[in-house]
Amino acid sequence: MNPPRIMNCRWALLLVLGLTYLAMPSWATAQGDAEPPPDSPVVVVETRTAEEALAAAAQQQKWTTLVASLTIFVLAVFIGFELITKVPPTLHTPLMSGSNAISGISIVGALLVAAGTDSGISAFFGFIAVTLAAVNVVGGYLVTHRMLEMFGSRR
Amino acid sequence: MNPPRIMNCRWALLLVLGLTYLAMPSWATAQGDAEPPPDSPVVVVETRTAEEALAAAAQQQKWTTLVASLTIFVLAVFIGFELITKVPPTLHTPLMSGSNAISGISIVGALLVAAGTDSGISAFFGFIAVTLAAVNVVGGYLVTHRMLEMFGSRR
Amino acid sequence: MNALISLGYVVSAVMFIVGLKMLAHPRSAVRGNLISSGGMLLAVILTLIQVQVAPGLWIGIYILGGLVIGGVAGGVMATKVQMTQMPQLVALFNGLGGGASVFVAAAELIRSTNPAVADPTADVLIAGSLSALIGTVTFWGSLVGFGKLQELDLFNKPLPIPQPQIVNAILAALLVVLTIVMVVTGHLWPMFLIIPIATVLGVTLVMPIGGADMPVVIALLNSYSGLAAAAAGFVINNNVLIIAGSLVGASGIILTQIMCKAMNRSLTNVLFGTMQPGGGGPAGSDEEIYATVRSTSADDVAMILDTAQRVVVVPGYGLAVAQAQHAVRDMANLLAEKGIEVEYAIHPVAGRMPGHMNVLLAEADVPYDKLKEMDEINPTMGQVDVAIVIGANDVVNPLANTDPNSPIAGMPIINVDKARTVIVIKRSLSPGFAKIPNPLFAADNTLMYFADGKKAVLDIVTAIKELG
Amino acid sequence: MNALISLGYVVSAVMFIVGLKMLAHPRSAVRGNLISSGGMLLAVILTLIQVQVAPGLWIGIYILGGLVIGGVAGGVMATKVQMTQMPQLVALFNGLGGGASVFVAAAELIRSTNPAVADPTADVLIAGSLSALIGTVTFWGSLVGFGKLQELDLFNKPLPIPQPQIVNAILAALLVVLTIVMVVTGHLWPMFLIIPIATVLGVTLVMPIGGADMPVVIALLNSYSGLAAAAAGFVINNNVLIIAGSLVGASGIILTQIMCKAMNRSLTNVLFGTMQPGGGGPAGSDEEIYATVRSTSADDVAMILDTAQRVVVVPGYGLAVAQAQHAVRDMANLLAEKGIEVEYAIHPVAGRMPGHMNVLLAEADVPYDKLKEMDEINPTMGQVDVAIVIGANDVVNPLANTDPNSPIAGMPIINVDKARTVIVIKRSLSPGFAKIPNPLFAADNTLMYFADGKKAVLDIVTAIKELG
Ligand SMILES: NC(=O)c1ccc[n+]([C@@H]2O[C@H](COP(=O)([O-])OP(=O)(O)OC[C@H]3O[C@@H](n4cnc5c(N)ncnc54)[C@H](OP(=O)(O)O)[C@@H]3O)[C@@H](O)[C@H]2O)c1
Ligand SMILES: NC(=O)c1ccc[n+]([C@@H]2O[C@H](COP(=O)([O-])OP(=O)(O)OC[C@H]3O[C@@H](n4cnc5c(N)ncnc54)[C@H](OP(=O)(O)O)[C@@H]3O)[C@@H](O)[C@H]2O)c1
Repeated sequence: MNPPRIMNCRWALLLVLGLTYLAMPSWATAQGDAEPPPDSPVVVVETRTAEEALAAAAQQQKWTTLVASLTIFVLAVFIGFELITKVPPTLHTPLMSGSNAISGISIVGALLVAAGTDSGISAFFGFIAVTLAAVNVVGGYLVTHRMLEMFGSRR
Repeated sequence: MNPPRIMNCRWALLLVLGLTYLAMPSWATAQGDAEPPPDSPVVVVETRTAEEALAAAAQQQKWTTLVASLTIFVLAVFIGFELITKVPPTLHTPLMSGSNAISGISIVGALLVAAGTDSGISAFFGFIAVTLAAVNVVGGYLVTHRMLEMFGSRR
Repeated sequence: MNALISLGYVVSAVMFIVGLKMLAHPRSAVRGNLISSGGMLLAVILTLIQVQVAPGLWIGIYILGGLVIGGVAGGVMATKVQMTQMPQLVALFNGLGGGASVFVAAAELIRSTNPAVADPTADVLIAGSLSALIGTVTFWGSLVGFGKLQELDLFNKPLPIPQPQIVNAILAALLVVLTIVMVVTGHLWPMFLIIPIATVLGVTLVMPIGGADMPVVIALLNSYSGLAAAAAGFVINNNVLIIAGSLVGASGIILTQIMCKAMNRSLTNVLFGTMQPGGGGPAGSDEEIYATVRSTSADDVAMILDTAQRVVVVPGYGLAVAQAQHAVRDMANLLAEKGIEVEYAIHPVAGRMPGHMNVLLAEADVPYDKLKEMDEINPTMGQVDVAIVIGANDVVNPLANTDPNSPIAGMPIINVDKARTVIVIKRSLSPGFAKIPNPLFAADNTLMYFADGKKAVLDIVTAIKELG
Repeated sequence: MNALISLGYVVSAVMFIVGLKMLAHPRSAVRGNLISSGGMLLAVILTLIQVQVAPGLWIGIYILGGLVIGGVAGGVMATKVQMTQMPQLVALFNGLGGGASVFVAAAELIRSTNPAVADPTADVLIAGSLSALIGTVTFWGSLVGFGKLQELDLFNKPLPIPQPQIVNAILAALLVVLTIVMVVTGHLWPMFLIIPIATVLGVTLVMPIGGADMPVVIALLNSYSGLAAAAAGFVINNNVLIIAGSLVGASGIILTQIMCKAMNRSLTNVLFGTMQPGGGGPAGSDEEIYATVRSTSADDVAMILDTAQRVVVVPGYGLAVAQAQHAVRDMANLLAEKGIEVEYAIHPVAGRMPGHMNVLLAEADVPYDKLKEMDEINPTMGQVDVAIVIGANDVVNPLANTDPNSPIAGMPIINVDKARTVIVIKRSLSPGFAKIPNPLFAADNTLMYFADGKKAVLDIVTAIKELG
């Protein structure tokens, strides 16, 4: 049992390093750009200095947030790797279907897009996205539940 | 094997909820206070409005950072719980000693304090803290290594 | 308010983690799925609270309409589908999820490239195009997978392309170039090329893979759609997206590996070992191979069983098609009453999804301790008097061990040929999923019983009862 | 720059996680420890780069001086200590780590309550006083643990306090009140009360706990110091502190539970079941119990061994004291040459630290497959001809099963009394760690061989050789 786990662990490391690398361009941008993030509070700024101050603060915040996000990503990847080791074959299908349902979390993005847009076409896209994601989420959890119920009766 | 793992999982949940609760006062403060965090960039602010804007941005940042920290904390607690399950008794002592060495990470805090202070007494405290933490870290890792080496020879 | 919502997202992320953890253990799986769905509900509610700040009428209709239409559609599909079609359904859901991220990305890109709003930043563009790309590939790839699992003829023909690998490499390179162009110029137009090209890539990537490997492909595509969700989380700074996405991404990759291991194949072999339809079989036509096939009847089978002491039932996909699980359980009970020991040998990839046979037999209330895993039963196969193979084919095909060119080469099989007598119940000599002939049917100790699985078993039961 | 440092901290956190994971598996433990120490080095270097921005001369001397002095001291202690004293050393290191956080918290509080700098915010005050509090308790608690493990007499007397639990509860309540006062008023003075009270609490908490339970206590205190580090991380917004601290906090709690389970006790029982020195033993004085003890000699033992077929060696703390592991290995080899099967029965808490016996025997190159865990060997104890108990006492004491009032009640033991003949090698009839008599020594099938462990085994080897 030990060797494969250690292998997995190398795997995880490789993946993490690779992804960190992938994320590089994005942090480079974060450092270079000095514009306030779109969701920062809207305030009336009167002087150049104040603008600069805000910009600096925003840049710092953007950077901090990005590192925190990256950290969270790395930790979650670790947890994912740790949780799914030694699953019995019986559970492969429900697990696949259950994690497919979890990946339906993109419904959050869909809702935000559908609500946040002003242009007609992109709001409509948001509607389609919400619909598709809702099918994925509701259907996914239900079908997983149905599969698992079958096993439930015998233990 | 399954029931204890699930129990652990309840445990983890309880702990996490408890700690979230513990952390409450601190976020309440974060929400209420509107002063810039001590480490925000020092800028010359000229107008009242700019000050307010900065303050608002700082508050938002403080809040975001706190939630991110909390998330990171929760994820790391999960990883800690996951990693240390089913350790063979042989490894209990090295593991204890190794994780004691990791808790020597407070050396980072000690270094920051020793470097960052201006008052004489607190810098001296920093010195003592660095010394003690260094004993913990170096000694901890070395003694763990010595223990593990003993096992190493036979596999 | 904002504070509480962020904390709520953390709680929802924790629920996903706990749910996934419990889902990976048989006893807690049902509760795990419930907890995970609770996390999703919480996330959706929090998002609704968050966006409710200023919703116009239309937007409200869009959101609620989408949720209701999608939820009802998904619910109906999930409750109406038959057991045997669940794998297809999962593939379909996965595809729709991919489709959703395409539309999210597209909407976000349109919005952010709208000069009235703001200049799109490079990271929005990168993450947007990435998730559009992954989403499109997932969508079409999953649909092809759906078609293959549904055994639609269209999807089981080889592609009219000589070297799909090279084509895929070219397409992938094109996509990378287009993404770079898009990020550098900040224009939207490469999107209109990225989506069709990703569509083609999704199809050509999955088309050459055998349908038997679809579960692995779906798990992999699912893992990628998780990563796409995480990428989206980076753009909109939403931690629950990042956590749930990377959880799915990581666990999907591990799950893929575990599934490959159960089939004794490497991931590269699954993804790039092109399907060889019917080819590569042993020398000789079907007729030659099947020259010595002997067939039998219900009465003969009943007589053979009457003298047996240990019987092993090997179910396969045909059991699911014939819905013969209840009949089989009755037969086993009857034999047990006569003091004959009956066990079931479960191959990990028998049927069309992992655990398919366990689910079927559990439905018929077969006791759990009668189900033996392949590794457990193979060593004792020599002491078995009668092995009854019901609707299984590839999982008992000795070519997996003997013919290194066969598409199932290296897959561990249940060694029924070691049993004293083998009875194979199927409707004809036609091949199974892998489309290759099976020399077992012509073996000396094999008797073929050509009939529908359910009818055959019922007839055997009658015959046993007549024997007394 | 700042950017790179933050990313570096993430890498260091990942190294801690990977290191801890590998540390938990026998094969990868050594590498795991190295990786984890690499993570620590990286974190220290990053911090040095970060603070280097404006260091005065004094500050530089303080930092470098502290690192060098502490590093050298720790290194010397760690390399010079003997195997048998490692548990004490870990306790000491843990205490020093706790001490470090006290000084960090104190310095930070002094700085932040200095009106010239800034008003201290409530969260700085909370986290600061929390880590001062936990740190102080850890420091003194670990020192008491150190004293107990070192078997310093001072620490093995019961406290002159009638009800330590109640005293502890009062102290803890006081600490909570003081912390609240400090946070509400923003003044520093409660600190000067918190530290002495926490000192008393640390001592009274750990004093009543038996030395045998010290490893558990140290693991628990270690876990708390991890949580203190995480609290500090929240204050200075440093993710690596948060991650490493909570890793240690969580894994320490689990480790504590696992260790309790190995001793078959609950955590509450360990923490609050007060030590009963010598008391609660079976009725009767030592003299009555030991009335029927029979002693033996090297020649007799050699004769008994000569006719045996299966021999089990049960090592205990005395083996470590006598450093008899090499002699024992030689004896086992000699017996094996005569065709006698020799195995070692390892109790999980034999010695003074978990795994103590494994370490000792591994040092003497005893083959790994000869070491049997307690659960493995107990069922076959009835087929053992001779059980040789070398320097073990509590772990073979049948009172654990028979006397519910004994301090070791409920601890699983190695059932040597089931063997045909038991030979116990120790210097006298004096008790072991738990300070209770052992009826095994007076059992019908037990022979005592009173001598130093190493000398006894060497004499037995000579006697066997003389037998031919
Ligand atoms: N478990 C998974 O995850 C999974 C997923 C996808 C694919 N696969 C692949 O599917 C295959 C599974 O092997 P298998 O042995 O279970 O199935 P199989 O090789 O596909 O063979 C099934 C056999 O059942 C017979 N059959 C169909 N309907 C029947 C009926 N009503 N009554 C009686 N017999 C009937 C068919 O023969 P007739 O037409 O002559 O009756 C067919 O040969 C493997 O190749 C595996 O790799 C597995
Ligand atoms: N493993 C852990 O984690 C851990 C940690 C702390 C405490 N403990 C506790 O320690 C105890 C361990 O049990 P144990 O049976 O291994 O040891 P023990 O009960 O402490 O007994 C050791 C025996 O060895 C004898 N001895 C000492 N020096 C000797 C020498 N040079 N030659 C021969 N004999 C010698 C002593 O008797 P004489 O003086 O008569 O020779 C003593 O009775 C348990 O109570 C356990 O709970 C365990």
